[in-house]
This record gives sequence, structure tokens and C-alpha cells, in this order.
Amino acid sequence: MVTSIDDQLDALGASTDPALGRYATMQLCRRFEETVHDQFHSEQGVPGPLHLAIGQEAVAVGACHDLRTTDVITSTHRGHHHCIAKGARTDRMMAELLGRRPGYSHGRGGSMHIAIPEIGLLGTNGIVGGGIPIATGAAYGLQVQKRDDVVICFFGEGAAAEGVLAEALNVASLWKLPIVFLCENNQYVELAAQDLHVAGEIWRRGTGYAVPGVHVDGNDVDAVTAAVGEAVERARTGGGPTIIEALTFRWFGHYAGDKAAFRTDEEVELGRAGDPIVRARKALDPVVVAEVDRVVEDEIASALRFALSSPVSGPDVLSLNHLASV
Amino acid sequence: MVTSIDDQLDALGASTDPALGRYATMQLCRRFEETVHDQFHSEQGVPGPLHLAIGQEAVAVGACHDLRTTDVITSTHRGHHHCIAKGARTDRMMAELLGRRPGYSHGRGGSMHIAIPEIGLLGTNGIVGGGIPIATGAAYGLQVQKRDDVVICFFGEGAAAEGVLAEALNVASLWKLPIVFLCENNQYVELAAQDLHVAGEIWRRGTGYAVPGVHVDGNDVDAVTAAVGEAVERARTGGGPTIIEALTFRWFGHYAGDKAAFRTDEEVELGRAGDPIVRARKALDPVVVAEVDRVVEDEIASALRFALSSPVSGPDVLSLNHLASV
Amino acid sequence: MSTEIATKSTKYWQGISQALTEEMDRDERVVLVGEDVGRAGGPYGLTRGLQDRFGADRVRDTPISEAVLMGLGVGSGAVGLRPIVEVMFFDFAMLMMDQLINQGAKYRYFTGHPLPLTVRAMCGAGGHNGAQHSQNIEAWFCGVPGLKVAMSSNARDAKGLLKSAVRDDDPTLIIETQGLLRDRFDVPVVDDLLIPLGVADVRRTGTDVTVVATGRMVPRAVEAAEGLADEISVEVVDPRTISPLDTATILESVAKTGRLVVAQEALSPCSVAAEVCSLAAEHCFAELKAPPVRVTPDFTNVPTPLPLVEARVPQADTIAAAIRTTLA
Amino acid sequence: MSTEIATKSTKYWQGISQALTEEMDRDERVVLVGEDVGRAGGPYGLTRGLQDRFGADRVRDTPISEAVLMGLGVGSGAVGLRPIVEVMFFDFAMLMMDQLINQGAKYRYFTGHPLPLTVRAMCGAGGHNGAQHSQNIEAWFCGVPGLKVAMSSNARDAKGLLKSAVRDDDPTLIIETQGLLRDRFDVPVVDDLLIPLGVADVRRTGTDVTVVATGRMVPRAVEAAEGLADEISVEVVDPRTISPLDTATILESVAKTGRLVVAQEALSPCSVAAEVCSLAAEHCFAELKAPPVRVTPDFTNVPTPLPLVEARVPQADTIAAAIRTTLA
Ligand SMILES: Cc1ncc(C[n+]2csc(CCOP(=O)(O)OP(=O)(O)O)c2C)c(N)n1
Ligand SMILES: Cc1ncc(C[n+]2csc(CCOP(=O)(O)OP(=O)(O)O)c2C)c(N)n1
Ligand SMILES: [Mg+2]
Ligand SMILES: [Mg+2]
Repeated sequence: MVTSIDDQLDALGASTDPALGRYATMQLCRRFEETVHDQFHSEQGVPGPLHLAIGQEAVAVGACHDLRTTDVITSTHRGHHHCIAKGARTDRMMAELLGRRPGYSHGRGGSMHIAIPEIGLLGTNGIVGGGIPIATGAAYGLQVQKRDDVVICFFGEGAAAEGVLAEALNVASLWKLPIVFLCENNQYVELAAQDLHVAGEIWRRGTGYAVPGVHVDGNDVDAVTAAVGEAVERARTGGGPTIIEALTFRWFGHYAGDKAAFRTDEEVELGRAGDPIVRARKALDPVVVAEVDRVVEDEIASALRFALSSPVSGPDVLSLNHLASV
Repeated sequence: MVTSIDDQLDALGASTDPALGRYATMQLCRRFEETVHDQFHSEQGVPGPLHLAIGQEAVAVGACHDLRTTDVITSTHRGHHHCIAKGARTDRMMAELLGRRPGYSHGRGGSMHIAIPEIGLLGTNGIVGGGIPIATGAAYGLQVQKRDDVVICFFGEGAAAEGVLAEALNVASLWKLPIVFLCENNQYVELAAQDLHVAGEIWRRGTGYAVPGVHVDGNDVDAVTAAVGEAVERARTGGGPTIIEALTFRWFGHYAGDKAAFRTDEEVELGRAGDPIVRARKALDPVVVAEVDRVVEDEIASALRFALSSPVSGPDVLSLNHLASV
Repeated sequence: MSTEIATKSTKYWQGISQALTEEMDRDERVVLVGEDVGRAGGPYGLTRGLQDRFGADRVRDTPISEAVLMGLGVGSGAVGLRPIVEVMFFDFAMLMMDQLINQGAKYRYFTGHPLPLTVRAMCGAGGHNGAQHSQNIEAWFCGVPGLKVAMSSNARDAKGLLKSAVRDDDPTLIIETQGLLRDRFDVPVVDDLLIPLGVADVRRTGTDVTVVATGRMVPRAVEAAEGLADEISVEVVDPRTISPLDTATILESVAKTGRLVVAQEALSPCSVAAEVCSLAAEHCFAELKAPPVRVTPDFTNVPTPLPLVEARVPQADTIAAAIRTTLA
Repeated sequence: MSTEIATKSTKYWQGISQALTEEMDRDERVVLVGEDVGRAGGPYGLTRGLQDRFGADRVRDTPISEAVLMGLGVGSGAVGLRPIVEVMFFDFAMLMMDQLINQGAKYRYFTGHPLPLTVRAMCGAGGHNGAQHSQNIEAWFCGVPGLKVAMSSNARDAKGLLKSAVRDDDPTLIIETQGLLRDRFDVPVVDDLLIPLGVADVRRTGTDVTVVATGRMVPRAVEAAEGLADEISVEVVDPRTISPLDTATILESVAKTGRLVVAQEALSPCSVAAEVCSLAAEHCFAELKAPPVRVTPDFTNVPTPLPLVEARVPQADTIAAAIRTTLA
């Protein structure tokens, strides 16, 4: 009998030691993306764009660590880590990214269109800022149903320039919606540094709407957990929305294959020095960490095997799931 | 020979005494709207919706008082006073509102579609917030041309909920655009009080974008002139954008004919007590004021005569001005 | 005892209002979000009383934030509600296109889960509200997989289509017509009036010419047909659902009559009228006895004054003249 | 000395790039605004070097704020510039509809003044970017008075139409095709290559069947026509400007051949293909010898993996098969 990764990690103490649990999830995100990045550079490639969140794991993992399955998140075009942190299966994700039939969207959607409502993931998104109105609507839906679930709305600092963020802050504040607006500032926006995009400070964008703002070191998973946890708690208990800016660093170009000519090697080196995983590892028992790493490695290897041995999606999937009824 | 209203008012001292000039323009706005409101209630009516700005004159007049013809404004669905303050002719405006051929848009557009680029008026607008991106674009255009003209972007507190305001604040701050975002808070949004619409305070909405915010008594025309003047000066000299909230009061319902059931008589009485025109009049010589009032009365009477004696627009105007060339 | 169903004279807006009340009564997951729908009772008064009856949670006034307004529908529909989003004027849908087309209409495609979202939008030049409050952009939505689009021409269908949409598990756009709001129609007095999505209505049978008309043009087409009854036998078909179209009913009629006129308030290029003419040419080529004719406004913006509005929009006369040309 | 004009093999994206450079060189009122157009040289690299050459004022990187991005075009065009707005993917136009349709396209109608605005948008499923980065929504814009819409199928037209649009005094939407970006075409070596707006291009003359094709389907239609040359004489018409359509050229061809196939990357309902079929049925009724045929993708969303994309989009074969049916 195969034991699930959760059981294996629990056996190593991940459920009793939250820091270990977070480390494990970050490592799972990292290794998932590194593996798919390798696939991208392999001969057969990846049949779609890949936006890697390597380096940003602490934001997703810290934020989602205390969420319930019934809590909701919306993600972005760069969302593998959000998906995994919210509980997506790496095998079906890998299958999706590699264009295989058992992928979450039959292998036809790829990296920007993974959406798994049954675990509260209302979708990565190809439209920058596209998840923000949906997250707001989900929070309204939870409120009407008097559920004490909450929504975390992830977005980038580039996305913060989309008008929907302001609309959402206003609505969420007026209605005291159970939502956390979480800006993952990875310091780059597509093919440029953020100075072309961001005036002022994003965590202060709630000021005019009476929405509290918080900024946090997005490479410190414990700090993220604490800051988001507090905001989630407030949201859950009727205290309304919060906007949080977590400062992190995007290790790679905008998409896999992008040479990121818009930045210097020193800049990258400096940025990568803040590696959230190295940082989290320091506080843990190296022996246990090695065990965790092995479990993660097995999981990712098996996800890749699963994907590669699954049938490539053919034209028969094209017409699936457009309408529920005609 | 007929002397223009400007010459007549100048003869009364309007060009040397700015307070008198502003009073005269406010009175012109007021009497224009009262007159068209009478037309609305007349048997023949007005062939289109009318959103009256009666009570809000000080905002438009104070803001536009020191503008040049080459400066630019964008207005709203409730924009008669903006048009007049920026120099629109009351006769052609009246003709437009009454559906007559010499109207600014051949009498086919009506109150929400008056746009007179030659005096820097890029349009009233049927789309709430629709003028905000246009104003931003105009400011960019002025900047590129190295003109020292500026833009004032008028919008209501209801419009402040449109995402475009936030997009515009960010862009204007990043690029130091010569623009003033001027929120005319008349305390009502369509058919409701503003509490359904506005979280926090609008003048603080620039905080997150490093755009300075100012609030001002929108019934005090001198205060508006001073506050906007300062912001205009900053914009003109490369200092970038400002957001200003001017608090005023909408005397009538959302549109002419609306009974405004959403508010009490006491509320209205209290609001109207702040009449900016009564207030401005107090500081002026009553004899001169009476003269000004007569000049204004003549102007409006002649505008109405002009409109009513102009031909009603027929179907031949429908196809005008769609394309410059085919 | 008669088998005829009793009817009641009902204004178009009342049909909509009844549908909202009945569906919200029936299913507490149904919510209504929009600008001024609650406290004010709606810009047309047609949601009056709903907030008192169902509470401010379920009848929710929103700020003027159209993109998020549509997101309220998508997001709340994804977590278990059956939202109705009111678009005050169809023109304002231009601020919501991303949420409706890129997000809502693709939700099932991405997730495999249903999205029971109903969107109601008021179209057309019925008021005197000008070029930004009168547009008929329904064709845009008919080219979108994952979205159903319906358009009513009378109080019965306005009511029955809306009730069906609310119960439907797909995102459905219901286009209502400003120009009909205060018109009266006979509406069957039944407990639960459902007009199925996807089914056209043959409003009048005839053998010489088929007139396919939508929205406000349907009463005018019927009037034209009646006016011509002594000379020409006109069949009038109201597609009701314009995406997916009930091509079977439409083409059967065209095959029978061999002549086609399509009348709509929308502009002609790339419209529902173009689609219907195209389908007829493709599928009834052998049967067509005359060129199909589109009856639409000239390719101009919508003016504000009512006389100009009416001069621009096809009248029963215009439709009658077009019918005659197919027999010339 | 030959009268033939020399040509140079040019990639589609280079044609666009040349047009931008030439027009910005020619007229300093021309500016380019868009996401990553400046410092980064554009998401497709086709604006590389422009910012160095013309400065950051005239080649302006914008934040990700599509509504204001389109407003930059409308507002700056109103105060004396001749702006070009880049829409990175056509799908993102859904965030700009109000500014383009309710504002820009109506500017002249409201003011009587010209608005020399050019909008460039990249359409189609040429990359592998999925259902939100591949849509062909051109039909939406063809129903809008006050707006011109063109669509190029090769480097010459991509260049010449864009140059004409920049000089045109009306808001013009130029739709470029992702799927052609890296394809090579022969482009005439002339000083100032202008392709007039409103004029269709008869790409190939023939007498048996007319194929009207747009964008990426044009090379495929030509390929299909060439493959069939021994059996069937196929005329291929590329409308180039899809609003207003050059109906004279299209209908003349259909009247001559009596047979019509329309091929496009957009979905079928209420599309340019529907418009063309409709026009043919209305105006060439007597001449048509067979039903018109539309060749379009199935009514589904665009998938991400390239093999699926290509399985969905019509190929030369598909067009050839359609041509045959008109002669069956
Ligand atoms: C509406 C829209 N505009 C533009 C794009 C193109 N685009 C994709 S990602 C991106 C940058 C997003 O920056 P940010 O929000 O900081 O996220 P990051 O890529 O840094 O994770 C852009 C402009 C898009 N996908 N959607
Ligand atoms: C995009 C859009 N949404 C909604 C409307 C309908 N509408 C017209 S005016 C108005 C209220 C505007 O309130 P505010 O900005 O405070 O201006 P005021 O009417 O108070 O002058 C609304 C909702 C519209 N015209 N455009
Ligand atoms: Mg970023
Ligand atoms: Mg207001």
C-alpha cells in the first residue's frame, strides 16, 4: 500500500510542528517547479507557457498554511505554489502542465488555467487581476451563506495597477467581506522592474478605503503565516478585509525561457540570497529535513512519472465542458 | 451692436474682482439650469435626461476660474456647470439640451454628450468614470507636447468607486502628469445616499500612490479656487497630480423629475442652506450684484430664445460625423 | 371547464419583477446584485420591495464598480449561490467584458463545475438616453462558448426566460428591452411560468415569408404581419434564445416559406440578423425564393431625442416594406 | 529597367516594426503607448529600439491598467497627438471596451472633431497561450459606427495598413495575428508603403469559387487554391479592412464565380464570415450557384497545447474540402 505524502510527512512530524510542515510544502512547490522547468528544457518541452514562482514559496505557503479546504483562494498566472499550498495534487497538476488527459483541465488548459473548486481554488488566471473580482464575489457568497470561511486573493505588484483592486477594496470595506488581499511583490512585472508600474506603496493602497494595510517579509514564511493568520482571523470573525504586501523575489524571467535581460546578475544573486527555503531550513533538524526532502523527491518523481505515462490529450477534449445543458 | 456677456460683466468689474467674476459665473450656471428645469416641466419638455448640478456651482466655477482655454477638463453626466465654467456658450448648450440643430452636437446628443474640444472641454459623459481615462490621456498628451497646460478631471463620489480612478492615480503619479482629480462630493449617488458607495475618504485615496490629497468646502467658491489653484500650479510646474475632494450638496433628485424619495425634507433643507451663491453674494456690493444678475438674466433669456427659435433637429443629423473619411 | 389558460394583462417590467420574486422565494441561494437594486428599488422600479422581502444580503446594492459587480456573480456562483447580476444599461457591460467572457463563460471549461450565473441587462433605445445608454451589443455574446444568451420580446417571455435562467446551471445573459418596459402583454396565469432556453417561438404561422425578429422588433413584426394578412401570409419567429439558436425551428420555417426577413434593433454588421441570414443561405439554399432581407437601423449611433430615436429604429411599416420586397 | 517593384523577404513582425519606425520618424505627434513596449522592446520584441530612438515620452511603458491605457489614446489623441495604443493580446481589449467603444469611437460623433487614434491588437491562437490569450473577437468591433477595423494576413499589409491607420483621422483598430509573427513574406521595397483602408485585395483570381479569408486563413486559402488549381479555379479575396467592408470587391467576385467560401480563425456565430455570407445571399442571390460555406473553428474555447490549437483551427485542407463542397 502506498502512503500519501501527507501521511508520510505527518509521520515525520509535519502536523505537530507547523514550521516543518511549511518547510515541506515549500520544498514541494520548489521541486515541482524545478522539475517542470527541466521538462521545459527537455526535448519534448512543455506545451504551454510556464511562469515560475521559484523563490516566492513562502508567500503562498505561509498564507495558506492555516486555511481550511473550504476556505477559498484566487491565484494568478504565476500560481503553481498557490495551488500546491492550497492542496492541489502534484500528479494531476504535472499532468495538466504536460498536456495529459488526467490533468485538472484535461490537459488542455495548462499552467494558467488550473482551477479546483473542490479544494477552494477558484483558479490561476491568464488575465492579470482577473481573480480579484472573483475573490470579492466569493467572499460575498461566503458572507451571504453565513459560513465562517474566508478568501485570500493573491495578486502581483504589477496587477495592483488594475482598477479592479480599488473596486474590490471599496466593496470589501463597505461590506466587511471576509477577504485578505495579498500582494506578492516579487519586484518584477513581466519584462521590467517594478519602478515602471508601482507608484507609492501597495500596502497603503487601502488607506482611502479604511482597509488596514500590512507589509511583511515575504521570504520569511513564519512572518507571512503570522501576518496573514491575523488578517484571516479578523476576516473570519467579521472584522473585514486587510491588504498585505509581502516582499519577495522572482528567481527567473517572466516565463520559462525568458532570459530576463532586464536585470543584472548581481541583482539576481542578491535576490536569490533571500531564499525562503534555505531560511526555513536553518531552524529545523537537518536529519528530519533530509527525510522530508526525500519524501518530497519521491512525490515529485512519481508525479512526473504519472504525467509522462498518461495519454497526451487529443482533440476529443476540445469540446468538453462548455455548457452544462443545451 | 450687442455686447457679449463677458464684456458686460467686465464693465461691471468682473475681470478686476475675481470674486465678482466667480459670482457671475455661478449665477449663470444656476440660472441656466433653473431655466432648463422649467423647460423640463413645460408642456413640450426636454428631449433627454437632465442631471442638474444646482447647488454645486462653486466646485465647477472655483476650479475653472483660473484655467486657460487651452487647459483641459473632463466632465460627467452632471456637467452643465462644468461646461459653462469652462466657457461654453449658453445659447448653443440650451439648443443642444432642447434638441435643436445649432446645439453643440446638432441637438442629437443632449445633456450627457456635450464636448467642445476647442475650449478644452473633452466632454460630459454618460458613463460614470468614463472621463477619467480620457483626462489622464489628455494630461499625457500635454506633457509630451511640453505644453504647460493642465487637466482637471471632475468626477462624483459615486464615480470614485470605478477602478479607472485608481489606475489613473497610479499612472499620473508615476509620470508626474499635469492633472487634478477633482471629486465633487454632492452626498448622493444616483438614487441613494453615499453611504452605500463610499468606504473611507476619497481625498485620501491617493495615499497609496503618493498623490497628495486635499479636502475643501465645496460650497465656498473662494476656498475651491484656492485649493484647486494650488494643485493646478503644482501640475503646471511639473509637480504632478493632486486629488481634491470638494464637499457640496445636490439640491435635486438624480435626474429632473426624480422625486428623490431617498432623502428627507429636513436633509434637503439643511443641505440647501449651504447655497454657495448666497454665500458668495454676501461679500459683494448688492448694487453690483443686482446689475450682474440682470446681465445673467438677459443672457439666459436670450439663450432660451435662441434655442426655441432654432429648428428642431431632424433625422438628417443622424448620420453626421461618424467617420472623417471612408 | 375550458382548457384555455387564463391570462393577465401584465407590463413587461412586472414580468421581470415577478420572476425575481418567485425565484428568490423558491430558492434561498438566489441573490440579486446591482446598482440601486435594493434600497432604491431599481432604476426602473422593478426591484421595488425585494430588499424588504429578502434582506440586504440577498438583494445587495453595489457601488458603481462594474468589473467587480460581474465578479460578484462569478465568485458567489462558484461558492454555492445562484446570483443574478443586474446590468443597468447594456452599454455598461463594456466595463464587465473580462469578468463575463474571460472568466464566467470559461469557468466550466476550466473547472468542470457549473456556474449558475444569470446576468440581466437592459438594452435598446427605448428611453431617450443617448448613445451610451441604448446600444444593442447582443451579437458580441453570441460568439462566446460557455454562455447562453436570451432576449425577450414580451412580458411572458421576460418572466419565463428569466426564471429558467435562474435555474439553469450555465452562465446565461438575459437581455431585456428598455423600449418595452411599460408595454402590456397577456401573461398566462400559472403557478410556475417557465419558458425553456434554446426554444424559439413561432409567434404567428404563415406560408409566404418568414420574419425572424428579436426583442422590440417582435411586436412590430407581428403588427406588420397582421397588417399584411389579406395579401401575404407571414410567419413570425422569435428566437428568444439567441445563443445557442434554435436553428431547427428557424430553418424549418424558412424552408417552408422560402423567404426571409430578419428584423432587429441592433446594427447590421456581424449581428444576429447576419447569423440568421447566413444560416438560411447555407441550409435552405434550395428552398429560398428571394434574397433574405435585414431590417436594422442605419449604421449610426443612437441619438437622444425620442423622435430621432424612433426615426432610426425600424417600425412595423419598415418591416412590412421589407416583407413586400421578398415577394416583388 | 524592369517595371517590377523589388521585394524583400520580411517577417510579419518586422513589417509592423518598420511601420512604427517610419511613422514615428515622419511625424513627431505619433506616440506609442503600451505594456512593455519601451524599455523591454515589446512582448514580441517588435518595438525593440523604438524607445532609444524616440525617447520615453513617445514610446511610453504603461502599468497594467488597460482601461486607462485606452484612455491614454483617446485623451492624447484629443489634444493633438496621433497615438498608437498596443493591446498585447486581443483578449485584453475586453478591459478596454468602454474607452474604445463608448468613448473613442463616439468622439467625433459628439464633438465633430477627428480622433486620430490607432489601436493595435494581437489576435489568434498562434502561440500556445490558451483560452484567455488567443481569442478572435474582431466581429465585436465591426458593428461599431465611428471605428474602422483592419486585419492583416501578411507582412506587406501589416506594414501598409498600419501606416495608413496612423495617418488616418479616425479611430482605427488594426488586428495583427499571433500565428503569423515569424512567417516571412515578400514586401515591396518602396519609400512609403501604404495600403489603403477600405480596399480589399484580390489575392488570386479565379472563376469557379470565391474564397474570402481573413488574417491567418489567407495564406491557407491561397495554399488551398493552389493545391486545387488543376481542377478548380479559385479566387481568393482578403478584405483587409473588415469595417467598413469593401463590399463592392467581395460581391463582384461572388457574382462572377457564383460560389462562396469564407474562412476565418474567429468563431462562426455573428462573425465577419456571417456578414460576408449574408451580404452574398442578399446581393448575389441570383448569381449564387451553391450555398455559401463558412470555414471556422468548432464552437469551443481555444486550448493551450499547440497540437490541439492546430487541430481546432482550419487548415488549407479544411478550406480545400469546403471549396469542393461548393462544386459538388
Ligand atoms: C489583463 C492583462 N494584461 C496584461 C497581461 C500580460 N501580463 C502577464 S503577466 C504580466 C505581469 C504581471 O506582473 P505581476 O502582477 O507583478 O506578477 P508577476 O508576473 O511578477 O508574478 C503581464 C503584464 C495579462 N496577462 N493580462
Ligand atoms: C458606468 C456607469 N454605471 C452606472 C451608471 C448609472 N449612473 C448614472 S449617474 C450614477 C451615479 C453617479 O454618482 P456620482 O458619481 O456621485 O455623481 P452624481 O450623480 O452625484 O453627480 C449612476 C450609477 C452610468 N451612467 N455609468
Ligand atoms: Mg511581480
Ligand atoms: Mg454624487
